[in-house]
Amino acid sequence: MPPQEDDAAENVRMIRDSTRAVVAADGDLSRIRAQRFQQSGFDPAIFATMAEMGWLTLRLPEQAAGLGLGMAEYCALTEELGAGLVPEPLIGAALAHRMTGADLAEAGICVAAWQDDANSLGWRKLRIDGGRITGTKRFIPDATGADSFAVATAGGVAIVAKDASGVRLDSEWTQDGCSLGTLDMTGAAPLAVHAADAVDDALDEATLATASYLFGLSGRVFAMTIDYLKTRRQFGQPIGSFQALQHRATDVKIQLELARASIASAAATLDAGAARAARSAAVSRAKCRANDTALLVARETIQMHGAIGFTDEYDAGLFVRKAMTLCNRFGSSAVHRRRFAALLKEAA
Amino acid sequence: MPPQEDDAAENVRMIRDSTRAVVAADGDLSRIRAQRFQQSGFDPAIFATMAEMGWLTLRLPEQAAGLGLGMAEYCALTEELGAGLVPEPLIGAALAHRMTGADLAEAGICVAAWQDDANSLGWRKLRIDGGRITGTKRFIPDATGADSFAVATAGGVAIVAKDASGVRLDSEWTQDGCSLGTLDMTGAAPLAVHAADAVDDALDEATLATASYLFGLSGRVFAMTIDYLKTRRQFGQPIGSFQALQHRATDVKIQLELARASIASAAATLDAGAARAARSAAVSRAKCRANDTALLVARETIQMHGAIGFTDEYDAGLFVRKAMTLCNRFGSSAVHRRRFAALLKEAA
Amino acid sequence: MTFAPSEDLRDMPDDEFRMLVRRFAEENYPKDMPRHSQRRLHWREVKPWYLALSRRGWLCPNWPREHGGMGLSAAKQLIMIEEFGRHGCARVNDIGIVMLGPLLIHHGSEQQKAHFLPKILSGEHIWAQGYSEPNAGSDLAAVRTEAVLDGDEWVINGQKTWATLGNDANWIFILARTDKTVKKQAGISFLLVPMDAPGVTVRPIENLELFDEFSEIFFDNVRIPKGNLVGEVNGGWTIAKALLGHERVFIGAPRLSANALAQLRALAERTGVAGDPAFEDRFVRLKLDLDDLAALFESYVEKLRRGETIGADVSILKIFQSELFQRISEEMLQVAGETAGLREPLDGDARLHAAGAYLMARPTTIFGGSSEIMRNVLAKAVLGLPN
Amino acid sequence: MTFAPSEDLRDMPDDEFRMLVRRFAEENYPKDMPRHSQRRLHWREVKPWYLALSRRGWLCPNWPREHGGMGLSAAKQLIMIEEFGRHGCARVNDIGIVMLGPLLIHHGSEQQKAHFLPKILSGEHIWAQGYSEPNAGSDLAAVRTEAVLDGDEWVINGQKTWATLGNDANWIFILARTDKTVKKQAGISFLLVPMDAPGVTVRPIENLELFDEFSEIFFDNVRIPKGNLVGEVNGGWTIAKALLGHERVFIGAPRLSANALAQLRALAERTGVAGDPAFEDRFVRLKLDLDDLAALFESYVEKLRRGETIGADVSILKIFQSELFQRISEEMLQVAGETAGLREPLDGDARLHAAGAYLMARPTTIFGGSSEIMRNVLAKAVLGLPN
Repeated sequence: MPPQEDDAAENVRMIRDSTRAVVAADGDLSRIRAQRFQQSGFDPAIFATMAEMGWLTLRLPEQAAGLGLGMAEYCALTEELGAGLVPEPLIGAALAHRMTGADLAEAGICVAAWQDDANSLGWRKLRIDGGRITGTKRFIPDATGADSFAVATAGGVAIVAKDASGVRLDSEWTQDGCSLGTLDMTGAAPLAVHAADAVDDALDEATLATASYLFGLSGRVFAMTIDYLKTRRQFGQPIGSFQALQHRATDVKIQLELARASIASAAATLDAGAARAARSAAVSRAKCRANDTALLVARETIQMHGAIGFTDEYDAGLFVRKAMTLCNRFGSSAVHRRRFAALLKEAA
Repeated sequence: MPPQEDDAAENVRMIRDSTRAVVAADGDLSRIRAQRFQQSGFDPAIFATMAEMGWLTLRLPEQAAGLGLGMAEYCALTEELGAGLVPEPLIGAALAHRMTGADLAEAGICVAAWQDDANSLGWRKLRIDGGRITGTKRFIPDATGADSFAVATAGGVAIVAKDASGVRLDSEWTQDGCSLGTLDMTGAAPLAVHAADAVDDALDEATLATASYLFGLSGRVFAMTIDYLKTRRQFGQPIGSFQALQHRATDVKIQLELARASIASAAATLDAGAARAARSAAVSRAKCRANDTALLVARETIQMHGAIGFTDEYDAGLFVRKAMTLCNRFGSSAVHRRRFAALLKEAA
Repeated sequence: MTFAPSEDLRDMPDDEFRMLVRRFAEENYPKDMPRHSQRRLHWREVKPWYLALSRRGWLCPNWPREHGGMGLSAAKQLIMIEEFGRHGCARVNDIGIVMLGPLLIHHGSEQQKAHFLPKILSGEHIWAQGYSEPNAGSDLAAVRTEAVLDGDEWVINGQKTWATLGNDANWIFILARTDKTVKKQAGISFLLVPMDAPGVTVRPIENLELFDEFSEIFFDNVRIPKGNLVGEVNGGWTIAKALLGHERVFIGAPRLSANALAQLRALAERTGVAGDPAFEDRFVRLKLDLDDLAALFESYVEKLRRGETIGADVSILKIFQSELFQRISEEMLQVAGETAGLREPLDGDARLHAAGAYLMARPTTIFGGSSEIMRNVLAKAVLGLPN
Repeated sequence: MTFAPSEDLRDMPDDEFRMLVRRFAEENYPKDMPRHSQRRLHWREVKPWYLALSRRGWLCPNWPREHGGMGLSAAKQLIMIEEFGRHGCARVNDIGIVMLGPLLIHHGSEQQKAHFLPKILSGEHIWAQGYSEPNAGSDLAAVRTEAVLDGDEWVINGQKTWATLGNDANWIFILARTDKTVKKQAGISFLLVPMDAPGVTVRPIENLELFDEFSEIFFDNVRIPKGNLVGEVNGGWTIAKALLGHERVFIGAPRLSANALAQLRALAERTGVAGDPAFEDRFVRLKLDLDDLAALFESYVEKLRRGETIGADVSILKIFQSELFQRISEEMLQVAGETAGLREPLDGDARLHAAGAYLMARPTTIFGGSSEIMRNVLAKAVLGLPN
């Protein structure tokens, strides 16, 4: 094994271990459950812990005070967070840092506000005119708990404070107990403006990290379902002994393994510095697989659990609701199939 | 029960019984097997029997020497023929009669030649210029055994003799042991020309009859598969006791019942004289269901039989090959979904 | 509380009847009650509509006229379902109407009929069903709740679960084990229990729609009169299993899927996905499925009209309807894009609620006979496959 | 007939090796042999290519060098498969190469190795596999073909079936029952039988491609020397079950699906369906499946490169590959329109043959472990679900 590979594998192991700081090792989800629909939907203290571990800047190079980690490590991190359903907005905050390339510590909790419309990956609609921004950014996860936003515009990435004049934030609850914000700006003056060169790359990385979060939660709830199949008895035998359920469980496992391979190969493609089209295609492919797998897992989780799977007090539902909330974030499968097809055509 | 309903049910019963003349009651397929890839692919003597029973003109009114039967009866007939895999070109010959509204006895075995292109239901490309036709009709089932063709053109339905001057027929074998012809005409002089007013209706009816033929063969081979599941033993028990196969067999049964209902409701829509768009939509819907069901049945037939299902000497394969050959005749599911969608939009 | 016997509508032509029902709904469905609600309503919310139906004598279309029902054919019952659905009328607490009433009419004593049926008609008794237990879900005959005869009273101990709107009910019928020495189906009795009896505790369970649709109900030395037994001692399983044919048809009616498909269309228009050819192709597939389901459903209704008996194959309707509903709701999630996970409907329009539809579609393949159990039954009873 | 030991290519860089293989195929694959054939070729057709490989010493990349093989890593073996596939080289009669050779190398006596291995390398012995029987398909251990020791000879009676290209073979290895008193896996022995022995009869079976790919083979008092037993008496099951890890990887290689997808594209262009957005969306789904399969396949190859052992989960590759191949071939039927059922390829172009692809894809989910058996194994061995 070449030494670099050794290093990467070691980094991945270390970052997985480090998530023990925020993910209960025994799979306990009482904090997650209690957090739902409360205040901002996440815990600022835990977010602060994440920041202290350097995760917000893990994709920035060491010379920019980042951790200089690759996508393999980032995906390992979000996979663990997904398995633990950690609600703190790491991906949104890391995206803000990656888009700007800057240390945003002075902006408080700063999350990315990039999206212009539903069902599109577009982010270039707004402009900065005379140092001020007017317009709307939508679908901003966990906006209520943020102090500022990294607003992607055609003229650069602007850091806009939530309490700045001309800024108005509306927010709605999502099924997972977190929220989505809409940021209306009318002549808002940014705290700072950074070049927008990195936005496309940063979005691809956040998309892949989200795919890995989905994969993490899918794997965890599938394991819960398998446990249930082994223990729940009907007609005098464990229901996991019924062949129809065995075959369906196997079909889920197949999709999970495809998702694992798809995400790993996309991470490797990004880490190898492949061409832009190849990188985006790999990310779209991984997001499609992660989305579809998460929804398959969600469906089978409820069905295989039966009535108890449809109760809110049983933990499996927490995973289902997270899957519903995340499956279209950074693009639904339809959006990513379209992008993949366009890239395929380009390449032909 | 109103008296008309009684009559229709009685007609359907009678026509089903009458198919015993050409379908072996015990399901024996040795004639069907022996016929494959021989001469024209069908038996002219059996075709003559069908003609004698009046089936070729069953859709013509009694005053035009037809049987005056409805689509419920026609579908019952083709369903039985499908269950027996009868290869004689009843649908093509009945279509020729229905398109022209005429008694074509003098034209010998006359089958319809309507199709201009693959993946389209179009039939209006050719014209009759100065009483002569130049151009090509494609995908003519069982053309080699025919004496003449009812050629649908924008200028009328022309009866063209196979041995007429300027007529050239090419033919290829199909998987079911029958053939598809290509008719090239260069200044061919028709024996007669009839108005083309009935072509669209006639094509809808032939499409629905084909759907019912597919349904008949699907039901028959599914019954064979169920029998096999009950008798074939592996691991000390009948394979039909394995729950995964039971559930898949149930899924096939569900599609078969949908197909039955879809075809019956389409036949009723035609028999009730609904508006053209409603008639065509119902036919497209039934053809989609019959196509997809036949292919599902084909797939599961081979898989559930295992190795023996992949041998040519086992009868199940005859059904699979017929399904492959007929599933796109008078339009694939993609073609019919497109037509259905267009009609839906029109109606909205 | 009084209620009127219904006028006799059995011979009214179907079209005329439909118009009558439609007008009734328009004129009598309380203006301040929610229409087209995605979730079930509680008794406190739905009571005015229940009483309006009761006053007209229209509460129990399925009961014979001599017991205060309408005595309608399956076809006319379906018309009522369709027209009430069309107006968006809420479903009332109907377990007494649909389940217990017909069961008492067939198996109850004259005294039971005289006592209980009028109280259902008046809304005085709201019933819950106590069949499922934590360890008797799909395997319903595995009930452990026990009833022991002590003098003139049954003493009940145990736990029931998944009682729909159990926290609205003041009576519950249960299956209880009354003989542990015989095979499990043979030792079960059918009992009627007032929920205000000492020892009954109700614990509501929130479902994934964050709605307390179900309840757990605990029985701790609950004593009821001996006469609250329906049918024979240890004869409860047979009573409970006999479902009326036409109810097995209605449970597969295409209404839920049809509503969902209309919502999918509305949502696609709202999110700009409508017109995308790949979406439209998937939409047409769903529409074809819905239309074929409707055709199959009609063929069963036609059988009911002709008075034919309905076989075990009728569960095809329920399997396909519920799974189609789920597929449509899953397409809604896709189409919703970033709004898929919102807790509340888009623009406050109940039709534009992908997550709501997705969740609402989930239990349809679980309750009332899971798709797995129904496939087992079909495989054996209809296809004749071996055990 | 002579054959050369191969030059040692084990340390050649992979890229260089790939170019070498590519050039070899281009220069040595007989010009008059069919390329990209959808069906297997018979010995009489494929012999020149077999001998060309043999002469170069490249026939058995998987065998150790000391036995006349190339001793290549799994990665290099894959490169050969890929490059030969790329050129469209026909698959040779390889049961001796892939199955028997490695088995003898592990379990055969020195004498057996010395006698049989060279004859495979030279093409003198063409082997068939005699595992399946009419009543031992998925349940392979249910073999009934019997072998009884009579002096120095085994006397064999019974029937084998589904012997691939059995009518090309002059030797067959079989599983035969040698003890009926023990549980079924424990009474089976592994025997080598010359097909010209008196009492052996071969009956070819046409498959749905109308090709005599399989044979039934009958044994009627066939006598073979005692020394034709491999391993221990009654130890045959263990020998037969031990499949080499990397073969279980290769059987799930994305090649068949990749070829089929290219054919689907070509067919769609030919029939004018290409560009239809609904088709293109379905095509992209298949392409995504293929690419993810390739990624998963690569992850296993990577494990092989690192020398890791491959677990039971590797059968995921075969299940998904074969089912993807079938889905692609089913889409080809759709796209072919009215030409779907033609017996011969469109325009004489082998790539444009929907029916051929459809049929060719069928047995991939049946042979080599059916998808059902593999799902059973995965459920138990990988997911740990109970019996």
